[in-house]
Order: sequence, then structure tokens, then C-alpha cells
Amino acid sequence: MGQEDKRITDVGVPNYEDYLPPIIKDNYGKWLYHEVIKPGVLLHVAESGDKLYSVRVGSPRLLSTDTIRDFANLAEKYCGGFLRFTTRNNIEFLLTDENNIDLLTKEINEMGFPVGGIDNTIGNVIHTQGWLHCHTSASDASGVVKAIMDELYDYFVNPLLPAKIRMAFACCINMCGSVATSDIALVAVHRKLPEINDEKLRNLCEIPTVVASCPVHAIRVVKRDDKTSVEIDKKLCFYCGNCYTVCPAMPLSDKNYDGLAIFVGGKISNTRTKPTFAKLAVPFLHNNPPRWPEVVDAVKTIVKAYKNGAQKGERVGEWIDRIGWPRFFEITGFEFTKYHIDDFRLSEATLNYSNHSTL
Amino acid sequence: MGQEDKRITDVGVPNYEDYLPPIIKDNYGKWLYHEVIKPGVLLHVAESGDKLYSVRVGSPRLLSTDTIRDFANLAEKYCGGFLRFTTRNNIEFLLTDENNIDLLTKEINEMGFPVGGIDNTIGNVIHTQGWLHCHTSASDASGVVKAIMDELYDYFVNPLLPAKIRMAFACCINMCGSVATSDIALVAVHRKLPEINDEKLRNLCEIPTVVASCPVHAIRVVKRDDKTSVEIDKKLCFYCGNCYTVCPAMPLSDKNYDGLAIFVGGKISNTRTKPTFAKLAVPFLHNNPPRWPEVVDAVKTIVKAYKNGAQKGERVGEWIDRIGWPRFFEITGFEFTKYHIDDFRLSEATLNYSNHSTL
Amino acid sequence: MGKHKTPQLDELKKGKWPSFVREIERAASKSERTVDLLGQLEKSYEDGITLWKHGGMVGVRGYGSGVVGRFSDVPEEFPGVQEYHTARVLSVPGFFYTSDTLRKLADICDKYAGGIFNFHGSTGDIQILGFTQAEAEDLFQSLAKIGFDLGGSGSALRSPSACVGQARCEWACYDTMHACREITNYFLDEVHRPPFYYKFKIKFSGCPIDCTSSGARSDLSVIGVWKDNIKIDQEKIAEYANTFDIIKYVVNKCPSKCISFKEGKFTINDKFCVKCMHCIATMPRALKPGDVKGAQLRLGAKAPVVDGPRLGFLLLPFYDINKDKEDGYSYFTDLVQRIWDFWDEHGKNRERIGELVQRFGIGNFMEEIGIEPHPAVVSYPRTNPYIKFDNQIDKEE
Amino acid sequence: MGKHKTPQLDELKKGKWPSFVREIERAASKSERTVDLLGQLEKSYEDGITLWKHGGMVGVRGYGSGVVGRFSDVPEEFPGVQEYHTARVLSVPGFFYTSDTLRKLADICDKYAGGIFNFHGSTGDIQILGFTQAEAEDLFQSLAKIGFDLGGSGSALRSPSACVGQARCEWACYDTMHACREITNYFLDEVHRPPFYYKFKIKFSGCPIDCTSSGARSDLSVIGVWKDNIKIDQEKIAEYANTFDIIKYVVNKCPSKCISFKEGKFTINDKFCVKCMHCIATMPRALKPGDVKGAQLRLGAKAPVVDGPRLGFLLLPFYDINKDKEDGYSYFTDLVQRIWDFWDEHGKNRERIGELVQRFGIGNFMEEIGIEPHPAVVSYPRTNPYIKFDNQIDKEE
Ligand code: SRM
Ligand code: SRM
Ligand code: SRM
Ligand code: SRM
Ligand code: SF4
Ligand code: SF4
Ligand code: SF4
Ligand code: SF4
Ligand code: SF4
Ligand code: SF4
Ligand code: SF4
Ligand code: SF4
Repeated sequence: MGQEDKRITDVGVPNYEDYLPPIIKDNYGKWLYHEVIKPGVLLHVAESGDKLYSVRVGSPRLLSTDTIRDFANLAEKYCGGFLRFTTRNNIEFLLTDENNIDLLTKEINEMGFPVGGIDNTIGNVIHTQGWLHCHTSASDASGVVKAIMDELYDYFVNPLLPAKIRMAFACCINMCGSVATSDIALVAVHRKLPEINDEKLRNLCEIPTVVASCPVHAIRVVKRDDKTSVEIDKKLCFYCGNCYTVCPAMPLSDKNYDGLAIFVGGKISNTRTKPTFAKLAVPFLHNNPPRWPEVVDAVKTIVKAYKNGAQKGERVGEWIDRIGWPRFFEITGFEFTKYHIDDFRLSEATLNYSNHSTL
Repeated sequence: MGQEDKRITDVGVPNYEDYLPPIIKDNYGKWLYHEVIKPGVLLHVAESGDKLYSVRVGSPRLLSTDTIRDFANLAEKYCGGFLRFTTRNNIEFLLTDENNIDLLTKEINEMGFPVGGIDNTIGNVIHTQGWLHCHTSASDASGVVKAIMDELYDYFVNPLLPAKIRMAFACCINMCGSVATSDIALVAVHRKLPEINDEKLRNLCEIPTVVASCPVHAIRVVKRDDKTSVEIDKKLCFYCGNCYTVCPAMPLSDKNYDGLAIFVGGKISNTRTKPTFAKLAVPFLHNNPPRWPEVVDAVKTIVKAYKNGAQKGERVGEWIDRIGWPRFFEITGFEFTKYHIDDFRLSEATLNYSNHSTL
Repeated sequence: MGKHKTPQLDELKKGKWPSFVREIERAASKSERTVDLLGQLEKSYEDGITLWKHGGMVGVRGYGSGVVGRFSDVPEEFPGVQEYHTARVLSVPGFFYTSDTLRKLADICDKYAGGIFNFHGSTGDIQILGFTQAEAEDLFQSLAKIGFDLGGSGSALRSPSACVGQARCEWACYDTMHACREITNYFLDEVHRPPFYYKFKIKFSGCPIDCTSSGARSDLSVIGVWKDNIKIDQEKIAEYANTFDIIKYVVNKCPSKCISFKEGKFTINDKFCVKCMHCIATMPRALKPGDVKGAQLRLGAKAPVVDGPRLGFLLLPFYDINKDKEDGYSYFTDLVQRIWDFWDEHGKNRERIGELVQRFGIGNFMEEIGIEPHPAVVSYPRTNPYIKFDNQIDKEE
Repeated sequence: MGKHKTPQLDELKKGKWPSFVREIERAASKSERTVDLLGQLEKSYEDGITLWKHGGMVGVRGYGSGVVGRFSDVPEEFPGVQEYHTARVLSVPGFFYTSDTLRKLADICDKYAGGIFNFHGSTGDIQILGFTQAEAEDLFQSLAKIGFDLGGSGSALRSPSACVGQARCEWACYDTMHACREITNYFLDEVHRPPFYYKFKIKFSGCPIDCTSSGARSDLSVIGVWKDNIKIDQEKIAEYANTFDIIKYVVNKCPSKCISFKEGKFTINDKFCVKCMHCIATMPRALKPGDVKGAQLRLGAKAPVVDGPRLGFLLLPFYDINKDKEDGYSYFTDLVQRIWDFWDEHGKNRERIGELVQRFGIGNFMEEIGIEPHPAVVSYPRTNPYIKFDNQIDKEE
């Protein structure tokens, strides 16, 4: 036990009080109101009259240690060493001196980072690991996001939209991250039957678990070469990869069959309308690295249509609700296919049980 | 074949042209507008300037031949022998002479029939056969409707409501008639496990059909006394009677267990909001013939709450949508129970996936 | 009458609403068997349950439908209702009658049945109650002689019905009564000789107000609609403006928020109008459906058996039924036939078409019957990423 | 660096948005293994597929979670990424840091891993990328020494997270950061030693705006709310009225239509207000949540696996979390324990709590964990008549 004693475990969650700037400690729970004073800069005024300026910086989320150190230096220079990250992976510098805002912004920009993402902007794109780190990915994450944000950079930096657009990317249908309820959601999908490796299956997988993993019960136990294996009903399989998640013997990645689907009109906040999932706009676009031009185009088409069509304050989904899905497809030129008609478990709840339709 | 030849079959649908009054033949497809000129009386004006007065008469639907003859006489006296029925089983006398309206109304009233059911009234109650004629009924139909309409008579005769109330009654969950989408829907329900008569079952029923009939797969094949029969999983069975419909050996009627559920807020027209089903308000009230006082009370409670709370032009469901279901239960005093929370196939689509709630 | 004591039913003779008990009594005064109907019903009121037996085959020769058999469970006590069947008789479209015909129907009902009707049954048939199998054939032939035929029951095309439509309604976008008659007669065999897995219902409403409740009660619902602009009479609008608040009761209630009423001018952005009828119904003198009229088809409505209740979903947003009328409704009957063929191929026993297409996938079904996918079929596109791509198309293709 | 040609990734160094490739390169300039990360990623871009192997158990002693193992499928070509695991490190609630701590974290990441972070992972952990099993223990202990611990992975309580809440937001109805820390620490064992059938996530948002997306991303979502009236400053309203159309942008957008703005007076019928935050967020200087503050609990959100995506449903419309704070969150932790006990008893492998309670019936579940049925749990009550009455209560009872 000797050495063991020194081993530290279960220290738990850090005490945030050690990380709060004095102005926040002083005014904790006593904020009065806020204002966006310029693109990317929030002012929060406390009951005490204290003023806190938050400068929001866009981030690729994947950060090198040296970049972290650079941020630390800036925090020290301008904010007494305090900063925070946001729930969408932006960095927020917490200033008390209004005069520092422009100086800080200048240095940030020189580092190659944008200030923005507040108000009616396209916020930072929540995304996942992709080819960089995940074994089930059907596309890269950082690459697609980079390609899109290079083109939509101005929308991050300036509030050019009728309301916020929150975009997210998931590299497989496990949908890590805040994807399903985004204004624009990109989801990488496979489109190929898993390839069963009998040998591996027998060594690495529990067959009952494999069978149970399939949402549509497409997996059956069979004998092959006199040994137990499984078979997939190709009439049922929709390439979700759940079986692969529980069993490495059933990979389904493929250059030609993997790609992306685009969903639109989700929303998570309770403001006005209830939170709601994004809905399918484009069923499939091929992976086309390094810049995924078809994907970038489709996203730009949506942003443009939204910008032109929505009324002030309308989120993407609220805009589409008002004009109707038929018009959305008409305006964007996206083809409406049978894939858009849900056919999974709760599909019955998605049909138009009325005569309401634009003609 | 000789005699056979004279036998007439497949004459098909009568030619409605033989049954139309001249004013309708003349103006077919050329009506300009309509107006409610007094309670229960519609005026339709044609492009030609012709005027047609329709006097709507409430009916119990179940009519004796002599009453039919009485109506025929009135039609001859006032409308050249023409009349029609409505899709809600009212009778409409079709007049061209405005002066006849009051005379006809007087005679109708003397016969014991009301003129009304137009505009913001409680329309005629669509209902089904009940104990009078159906073997699966869990309540009587005509009796319940009579008991209710005796108390709500004034609402049929005069437009006292913010909008129409369309009420319907079904004597079992087969829901014959226009029940599911009514503003107020009464549905008789059983609450007892079917009693299996092994003997009858073997003689009269196909066991696979019986098993397949159950929406929740509660029926299993078993051996009893060495013979094939079925068994019902009482954890699953919700007393729907589907098995009884396909197999007489499984009755489930019972004086103490049968009764009524009340649903509210359905609507079938496409005006404003989409058509929608009525939702459960009261899960169960016992049969209490001949006047079903608890049922009549509950209906009156709903009508009163609606009348007091709704804005002009709001149907029951639209009113509840505006105030929210929590308020509906508060105002009516009906208890919200776990039975109100759907647990059938599509229940997942009915939950409140948001923080929206009155507090 | 007087044969049975009926204290509970007597109670229901009181009150203002017309009494069904009085109607039964009136019939019973002429019909012995209907006296027993009253007696058995009173017993049901006492016992708190139905006293009818389950099932029993009854019918007329050559038909598989049109008669619903009903046998008493307590025939010893009430011999008059040992058999007390109902006939479902195809009604006149729009439910129009003449006094003459009504009297003839009444005579037949008195002669061969219990002297009572349902005017009408929930599907829209004239229902004649209270005859025996022995009388069925004569009843049927007497009806046939005055031009009336039996309707559907069992796994048949059930008697279609129509709203009053162009006969009296200014909003009817097609001739509901004509369509109902012609199409029913075209499919008369399917009405009389049940060919399906389960029942199939068609109802015709002239506009989206849907006065036949077709969207909830018929497997196939045919609802009139227009494609072009709503016709506006600004003068009449001005008159309405004097009587109520147009902004509050019309503009704000438009589901697609496509109406504006500014400086006395009422305008509609018809591109966004979803044809709900609200504005028209509220100001019938000022507004009217456009000129390019047709119909929409909704599919799959049904009651709860087996898999839960359904409304009809929008299968076809617009079809030129007025042109099709000239072609003898051949587009319509062809389409219905394709739907039935599909049902025949893929369905199973006691499965309504709505349940089948749901199970099969709406998109796949539309593909099979040859209707292009269109966004109006859904309230909103799919929200899950579980897309069943048809074929594994190669990138290079 | 330079070891691998990376033409495709080089392309992604261009453009205005900060480049993740530059970040990897920056790390690679100090870390040999991260050079191979770049190489393997370039190969993925060429091959169009992921090159990571499935699975592999990695971890630190005594913990069942906190490390996600990642092995290359092509280690011959890229030996540096033969192992390239990630650590999930519990972040500071509200994601606050000091420069000092950031530097220490950077030093650890350089020393034991590949020199790159995700700040943060989607669950809210600090993610350190690129270490080997051999280094795991030292990495862990170095973190522990500066007060950082591993978070959840696998069938564990995943690292809870919180919005900035009272630290900077005027709308926070409870202390999100405090609740997050206390409750996580209370359940630390469930974070580190996976006891469940599948993952369980908790997120804390201070108001119904839900800036942590808890309603979509956490099995249990804790969202602040108030019970009494919204506070109105009429003078500030008047100021806003000069800058935009309050009727159009506030009154008409209120989901419960409970606001009126007449003759300059802004009133809310709070009885009908559903606490959506819209009016408050639109006019932050004039409106504020009331004083009787607490929280709502939503249950069951999750991604598509297995049975499709779910949002959280409203399990508890109001609970006094501010009072519970004084009691060490005992109401909360008790309730969570009851939910977990229920899961333990009725759940099955890889079934999230949302799927289980759906399968079990929401009403039954609420009964079991002792929450009274209330109408806010549903959008609307049941529409089918298939009611499963519990017991067959006799009429006379
Ligand atoms: C910093 C952050 C919280 C945190 O703890 O990190 C935050 C902070 C604020 N949010 Fe938020 N929100 C933050 C994530 C979110 C999220 C979650 C997400 O995007 O993943 C949402 C839900 C989005 C959705 O509905 O899909 C969110 C929806 C809102 C809304 C509602 C917008 C709407 O559609 O009505 C408001 C109110 C508003 O903007 O009027 C709001 C308002 C605010 C305010 C004004 C609150 C305040 O008084 O301080 C803060 C600054 C506004 C801004 O960024 O424009 N915040 N906010 C998060 C910043 C994320 C980022 O870097 O972009
Ligand atoms: C006669 C009848 C058609 C028939 O072929 O028999 C009919 C006739 C008319 N309906 Fe209807 N409706 C008839 C059943 C229906 C039904 C179906 C039902 O109740 O089963 C509905 C759907 C009800 C629902 O939504 O649940 C129906 C919903 C309407 C509406 C829509 C009301 C609304 O909530 O917006 C209107 C428009 C209006 O009232 O403003 C309407 C309007 C009309 C007009 C004004 C149409 C016209 O221009 O002639 C007719 C007289 C109005 C009245 O009765 O107040 N009719 N109407 C039916 C009379 C039934 C009865 O005896 O009570
Ligand atoms: C007579 C009538 C009720 C009435 O009092 O008006 C009726 C009566 C019966 N219906 Fe019905 N249905 C009648 C209209 C309806 C309607 C309404 C409609 O057609 O517009 C419906 C709902 C719409 C639909 O079809 O879904 C309806 C849905 C059912 C169902 C449930 C079907 C389902 O898929 O959910 C059953 C059960 C069955 O088919 O096994 C059923 C079964 C029955 C049976 C045949 C019961 C049985 O299993 O033998 C009833 C015979 C009772 C009797 O004494 O005549 N009846 N039935 C209606 C037919 C009269 C007519 O022809 O005009
Ligand atoms: C690292 C992270 C993505 C990221 O880039 O940020 C991640 C990565 C993985 N997730 Fe996730 N999930 C991550 C947040 C999420 C979220 C978002 C959240 O927590 O707010 C979700 C959606 C919410 C939810 O839990 O439903 C999420 C839903 C999944 C699922 C689907 C679960 C479901 O019930 O639908 C899986 C599949 C599984 O569990 O088998 C999954 C599985 C995985 C695995 C472990 C894949 C696997 O089977 O081994 C991924 C490891 C990749 C890697 O290289 O590290 N991950 N995953 C996130 C965790 C970082 C952190 O701790 O901060
Ligand atoms: S979304 Fe899929 S591929 Fe991407 S990190 Fe999550 S589990 Fe891996
Ligand atoms: S990929 Fe998905 S649908 Fe196909 S077999 Fe595997 S688990 Fe089933
Ligand atoms: S609702 Fe049920 S009991 Fe009533 S007539 Fe129809 S099938 Fe018979
Ligand atoms: S009554 Fe309904 S639920 Fe019960 S066994 Fe029969 S079919 Fe199944
Ligand atoms: S459905 Fe339309 S056309 Fe037919 S009667 Fe009703 S309002 Fe008139
Ligand atoms: S018909 Fe309905 S949707 Fe069209 S303009 Fe009128 S109210 Fe609006
Ligand atoms: S969830 Fe509410 S309290 Fe928390 S940061 Fe967002 S707006 Fe503020
Ligand atoms: S919080 Fe939302 S529901 Fe409440 S008054 Fe404001 S806008 Fe209306």
C-alpha cells in the first residue's frame, strides 16, 4: 500500500471559484442586463454598476499547446489572466477595461483568429472527431467545418442574418455533439452493407449483442462453413453502423459510399417555439476532400435562401414553418425524394394529415 | 334462368337528379353566397338571384316509418316534396318561399322536433347503434345522446357558443362514426379481460386470427385440458375487444366494468388549424342508465368552461391550445392521471419535449 | 306495446330533445317484433350490457354485403328479435329525397322489417332495421324496384358518400354528387362482392372544410380545392370591416400569415396560402375560391382497429377532377385500381390500406403506384439519419 | 514534420477561418507522433475512409472510464499513432480558466501526449489527445496534482456541464456552476466506475434558453425557471418602443399570446405564460424573470442509437433547486438515485433511460419513482382509446 498512498484519485471537479475573475466573484448572481456593443463583444452590467466586456473568439476547437499558451499570454496581458470557453467552443476573454477591447482584438486577429460569433451570426460549428480520431467516422469533421467556415467567415464576424444560425457536424449517425437540433446539421452517413468478417466475428464479438444492436432487426444468426456467424438482410439494413459499434468485424466505411446528409431547421432554445429536431434537406452528398465543394455549396444555398427569405428574428426552422416545406424545396432547388419521407419508427407522426398545402 | 331474369340486382346509386328541387337544378354549381338568417335557417343566394331557404331540423336519427311519413307530408306542404338529410343526420327542408319558414318551424316544433344546429351551436350528435343493435357495445348510444341533448337543447336551437361544437358518441372503441375528430367525443370502453370460453373458441374461431387480432400481442396459444386454446397476458391486455370482434368466444361486456371515456378538442375541417384528433379528458365514467348523470355533468362542465373561456371563433381544441392543457384540467377540475399519458404505439410523439409550461 | 314494462326507457321519453324511445314505440305500435326490441333494450338498461349475439351470416343472393345480421342472445324472452337484421341501402348522393320516395321506403320498411330506420348510418347508408333472413330477398327486391340498391359491408368498398356540394354550396370545387354516383357505380362490384382484406371507404367533400369528415372516416378522401388566387371583392370587404375586426378574426388567424389588410385594402399572397378556407368562410360575400379548381386526395384514415386511429395523409395535392369528370373519372378509377392492386399484393387480413402503406413506407408506396414524391405529403421531412438508400450507387456513376 | 507529404491538408491551411491543420502542425513541430497523425490524416483524405482501428481497452488503474483508446489501422506506415489515445478531463464548471492553469495543462499535454487538445469535447471535457497506455498513469497523476480529474466514458455518468449561469448571465434562475460541481462530486464514483447499462448525461442550464443544449444532449436536463410574474420596467419598455415594433416582434411572437401592449402599457397575463424567455431576451433591459426561482427537469434526450433520437421530455415542471442547494442537493441526488434504481431494475444493455421509460410507459415510470402525473409532461393527452386501466375496480367500490 505504501506507494499506493501517494497516488491521487477522485479529486473531482475543480473549484470554479479559483478560476473566476474578481469582477465575476463580486457580482456573481447580480447581473442586471447585457448588450452587444460591437460585433463579437458583449457588455454585461451588474447591479453594482460594474461592467464586464466579453470578447468572443472563434476557435477550431482542436488547439495546440502553443496556441493555448498564446491565449494564456493574451489573458494575462488584458484580463488579469482570466478567460473562459463557451459551450460552443469559442474562447471568451473577460475584460474590465473597455479600452483593451480593440487592442486585444487586433492581437487575436494577428494570430489568425476571428472575433465574432455573437448576435445574429453563424456561430462556431460544433463538431466531432472525424477521420482525425474516430474509427466509425464516415467523413472528416474538422476539414468539412474549415471548408464551410472559410466561405462563411463574414457571417461569423458580423451579424448579417435575420437571427442566429447554429450549425453542427457529426461524422457518423452516432451524432456526437449538438447536432440533431441545429439550424443546419451535417451528418456523415455510410451507404454500404457492413462486410462481415467471419473469423474476426467469432473471436471478437458476442453474437447476441450483435443481433440486438440492429434497430431494424436486420441481423440473423446463420451457419457458414459449419460455423456460427451472422447475415444481414439487405432489404432492411440502412447502414447505420450500430452493429459495427458493438462488433469490429462488420466495417462499413467506403470511399465511394460514404458521404454527408444535411438537415435544417432545428433549434434547442425554448424561445417562442419549442425545441425541435432539424429535418432532412439533402439526403446525400459525396465526400469530396479537401474542400467538399458540393457540401459548401449546399450550405451556402441554405444560408442565402434563409437570409433573403426570413423575417427579422426568425430562426431557420421558424422561417421554413412559415413558408412551408414545399416552398423551401422550391427556393433552394433541392430535390424532394422519397428519402425525405420518414420511414423509421415514428414516421407515422410526420405525415401531413390535412389538406393544407401551397399549390 | 327464367325466374332469375326478373330478379333485379346492381341497380347502383340512385340518380340524384330525380331528387333535386327545381331551384337546385337551375342553380347547380352557381351559388353565390349564403347567410344564416335566423337560428336554424340558412339562405343561399344563387348567381341568378334565386334564393333557397334551408330549415334544419334536429333528429334522433332513429326514425319510425310514421315520422318519415310526417316529414314527407311537411315537405309536400312547404317545399314541393323535396328535402334532404345532412351529413350529421339532421333533416333539411328546402324552401323557396321565405314566408313558409315560420309556418314550417311551428309544425316541426309541434311534432316535437327542434329547428337549429346551424352556426355556433352544438350540432346534432353523431352516434352509433349501442345496446339497441350492436353486440360489441359497451354502452347505449341513443340513450346517452338523448340524456345529454335534453340538457343542452338550448345550445342546438340557438348559437350561444364562441364557435361550433361537434359532439359524437361511439359505443365501443371501433368508433363507428365521426368520433375521433369531434370537439367532444364520447367513447364507450370495456375494462375487463375477455372471458375465454374454450369450447366455443374451438368451434367458432380460427386461433391464428385471434392471436393476430390483438394490438399488443397479449394473446398466446396454450394447451388447456390437453386441447388448444388461448391465454391472455393480463399485464398487456387493455380490453379493446379486438379479439372478441374476430371471435365470439371472448366476450368482455360487464355491467360494472363498462363505461365511457370523454375526449375533447378534435376537429376535422381544415379551417385555420389542421384536422386533429380529440384528446382524453376523462378516462372513465360508469354507465348509469337511463340518464348517465355523471356523463351529462362532465359534458356540461366542458361546454361551460369552453363558453366562458374561448374567444369568438375558437373551436374547443383551439381554445385549449391557447390556454394549455394544464389550465384545461385546472378549469374543469378533471383529474389528470397516468391514463392521460399515451402509452400506445406513437405515444413518444405526444410528450412535451420542451420547457414550455404554465406554472 | 305494453307487453314489456320499460320504466328506464320511459324516462327517456321525457325532455326536449326528440326521443328515440318514442320513435321505437311509434314503430312498435305497428310491428310486433319491435315491441320486443323495446323489451330487450330495457333489459340492457337493467343488466348494463348488450344482449345481442356475436355475428351470424345473413344476406341476399349474389351479394356478399349490404346486410348486417343481428340475433338476440335472449330470444326466449324476446322472440321478436331472435333475428333483427339491418340492411344498408345506398342513399342518394347529397342525401336528397322526395316525399314520394320516402313514403315508398317507409312502406317497404313496414312490410319487411321493424318499421324503423337510421337516417342515415354513419357511413351514409339508409339503414332499415329489423328483418329476418327469410324476408331479406323480398326486402331487397322491393328496394330494387324503386331504384334502391344495397350498400357495402364487410371487406368491401363501403358505400361512398358526398357533401351537398354544388347542389347548394358556393364553395364546392367539383361536383361531389356526380363523382360519388359515377365512381360508386363504376366500382359497384367491389361494393357488393367484398374482394379486399378489409373495408375500404371513399368520401367526397367539395372543399377543404370537409363536411363529410372524409379526412377522418374514409380510406380515400376526395376534397375539392383551387390552385389559383382567392377572388376578392374589396367593396364587400369594406362592409365586413364595419361589422367586425378583420385583423383579429381573419388576418391573424390565417395559418400561413399570408393576408394583409392595410389602409382598407385586403390582399392575399396566394403563393403561401394553404387553402384552409378560413378567410373565405368568415367573409363568404367577399371571398371565393379561385377558378382553377380540382381535388386533393388523402389516404388512409380509419378508426382505432387494430393499430390505432389515423387521419388521411395528403397523397395528391392537386388533380384536375373537373377534367377527369369529362373522361368518366378514368384517372381516378385507374389510380384507385392501382392502390387496390398494391393492397392485394402486399396487404394482409384486417389491415386497412393506411396501415399497409405505413408498414411499407410512404415513399415506396408512392413509387409503386406511380405518384412522384412531393413535400406536401409530410408535415416535415425526416428528422432521423436512418435513411434506407435504395441502391449502392457508385461515386463514379 | 515534412516527413509526410500532405497536399490535401495543406489546402486546408488556406482561408480565413483558423486552421486545425496549422494547429496540428504546430503540435507536430514538437511531437514526433503528431507528425504521424498528420500523415495518417492525409492518407484518410486520399483513401476517403477512417484509418483507426475499432476499440482497444485503455485506462488508468481503479477507473473504468476517462480514457478513450485509439489505435491506428496502419501502424507500419505511421508508427507514431500506433496508440494515440484521448483523455477526457473534467473541466471547470462554466469553462473558466486562468492562464496559469492553462499553461500547466499545456505542459502536461506536451510531456505525456501529442501536444493537442480539444477545448472542449462535445460533452464538455477537456480532451487531451495522443498518449499511449504506458503514459496514461503519469498523465493522470500529473493532472491530479494540479487538481484535475478524469471524466466519464463508457456506461458511466458522463461529465456533467453547466452554462455560465450566475457568473455572467442575468437570467440564471439558479447557480448552475455550483450545482454542476456539487452534484458531479457527489456522484463521482458513477463517473469513474461505470455502473450502468449505458451512458447517462446531466447538463445544467440556468434558464429555458438552454445554452448547454441540455434538452437535446443529456439524459437529465436541469433548466432554471421562475414561477411568479415577469418583472416589467415600463420606462425601459417605452425606450424599446422607440427602436422597434413591440407588437410585431414581441406580442405576436409570444407562444401563449399572453402579452398585451396597449396605450404604451406592457402587460403579461403570467398565468398563461409558458416561460419561453422570448420577450425577456428581446428586451433584456425592460424584462426579467420573476423572484420565485427554481428548476425544471427534463428526461431522456439522446442521439439516434439505437431507437432514434430523442429530446428530453418535461418530467418535473418546477422544483426548488435554490432551497435544495442549501440541503446539499439531497432532493436532486435522491431523485437521480431513484431513476438509476429504476433503470437498474428494468433496463437492458445499451438502452438509454429515455428508451426505457418509453418502453415502460411514462405514467408507470412516474408512479414508480414517485412523481405525480401532471399535464405538462405531455404536449397533449392521449388520442387513442386504448387505455390500460390498472385494476378492475368494481362500480360499487
Ligand atoms: C456563452 C454562452 C453560454 C455558455 O455558457 O457558454 C451563451 C451566452 C449567451 N446566450 Fe446563448 N449562449 C451560448 C450558447 C447557446 C446555445 C447552445 C448552442 O448553441 O449550442 C443556444 C441554443 C441555440 C438554439 O436554440 O439552437 C443559445 C441560445 C440563446 C438564445 C436564443 C436564441 C433564439 O433563437 O431565440 C439567446 C437569446 C437571444 O439571443 O435573444 C441567448 C442569449 C445569450 C446571452 C445574451 C445570455 C446573457 O444574457 O448573457 C449570452 C450572450 C449572447 C450571444 O452569444 O449572442 N442564447 N445560446 C454560449 C455561447 C455559445 C457560442 O460560443 O456561440
Ligand atoms: C349541411 C352540411 C353538408 C352536408 O352535405 O350535409 C354542411 C353545410 C355547411 N357547412 Fe359544414 N356542413 C356539414 C357538416 C360539416 C362538418 C362535418 C361534421 O360535422 O361531421 C364539418 C367539420 C366539423 C369539424 O371541423 O369538426 C363542417 C365544418 C364547417 C365549417 C368549418 C367550421 C370551423 O371550425 O371553422 C364551415 C365554415 C364556417 O362555419 O364558417 C362550414 C360551413 C358550411 C356551410 C356554410 C357551407 C355553405 O356555404 O353552404 C353550410 C351550412 C353551415 C352550417 O351548417 O352552419 N362547415 N361542416 C353538413 C351539416 C351537418 C349538420 O347537420 O350539422
Ligand atoms: C351501422 C354503423 C354504425 C351506425 O350506427 O351508424 C356501423 C356499425 C358497425 N360497425 Fe362500424 N358502423 C358504421 C360506420 C362506421 C364508421 C364511420 C364511417 O364509415 O364513416 C367507422 C369509422 C371509419 C372507419 O371505417 O375506420 C366504423 C368503424 C368500424 C370498425 C373499426 C374499423 C377500423 O379499421 O378501425 C369496426 C370493427 C371491424 O371492422 O371489425 C366496425 C364494425 C361494425 C359492426 C359491423 C360491428 C361488428 O363487428 O359486427 C357494427 C354493426 C352494428 C350494427 O348493429 O349494425 N366499424 N364504422 C355504421 C354503418 C352504417 C352505414 O353503412 O351507413
Ligand atoms: C469525443 C466526443 C466527440 C467530440 O469530438 O467531441 C465523442 C466521441 C465518441 N463518441 Fe460520442 N462523443 C462525444 C460526445 C457525444 C455527445 C454530445 C454530448 O455528450 O453532449 C453525444 C450525443 C448525446 C448522447 O449522448 O446521446 C454522443 C453520442 C454518442 C453515441 C450515440 C449514443 C446514443 O445513445 O445515441 C455513441 C455510440 C455509442 O455509445 O456506442 C458515441 C460514441 C462515441 C465514441 C466513443 C465512438 C465509439 O464507439 O468508440 C467516440 C470516440 C471518438 C474519439 O475518437 O474520441 N457517442 N457523443 C465527445 C465526448 C467528448 C467529451 O467527453 O467532452
Ligand atoms: S459522430 Fe461518430 S464518428 Fe464522429 S466522433 Fe462521434 S462516434 Fe465518432
Ligand atoms: S448497419 Fe445498422 S441496419 Fe445495417 S445491419 Fe448493422 S445495425 Fe442493422
Ligand atoms: S361503435 Fe362499436 S358497438 Fe357501436 S356500432 Fe360500432 S362496432 Fe358496434
Ligand atoms: S381485449 Fe384487446 S388487448 Fe385484450 S386480448 Fe383482446 S385484443 Fe388483446
Ligand atoms: S365540404 Fe365544402 S363544398 Fe362541401 S358542403 Fe362543406 S363547405 Fe360546401
Ligand atoms: S384560405 Fe386560409 S391560408 Fe389561404 S389566405 Fe385564407 S386564411 Fe390564409
Ligand atoms: S442558459 Fe440561460 S442562464 Fe444560462 S447562459 Fe444561457 S441565457 Fe444565461
Ligand atoms: S416568456 Fe414567452 S410565453 Fe412568457 S410572456 Fe414572454 S414571450 Fe410570452
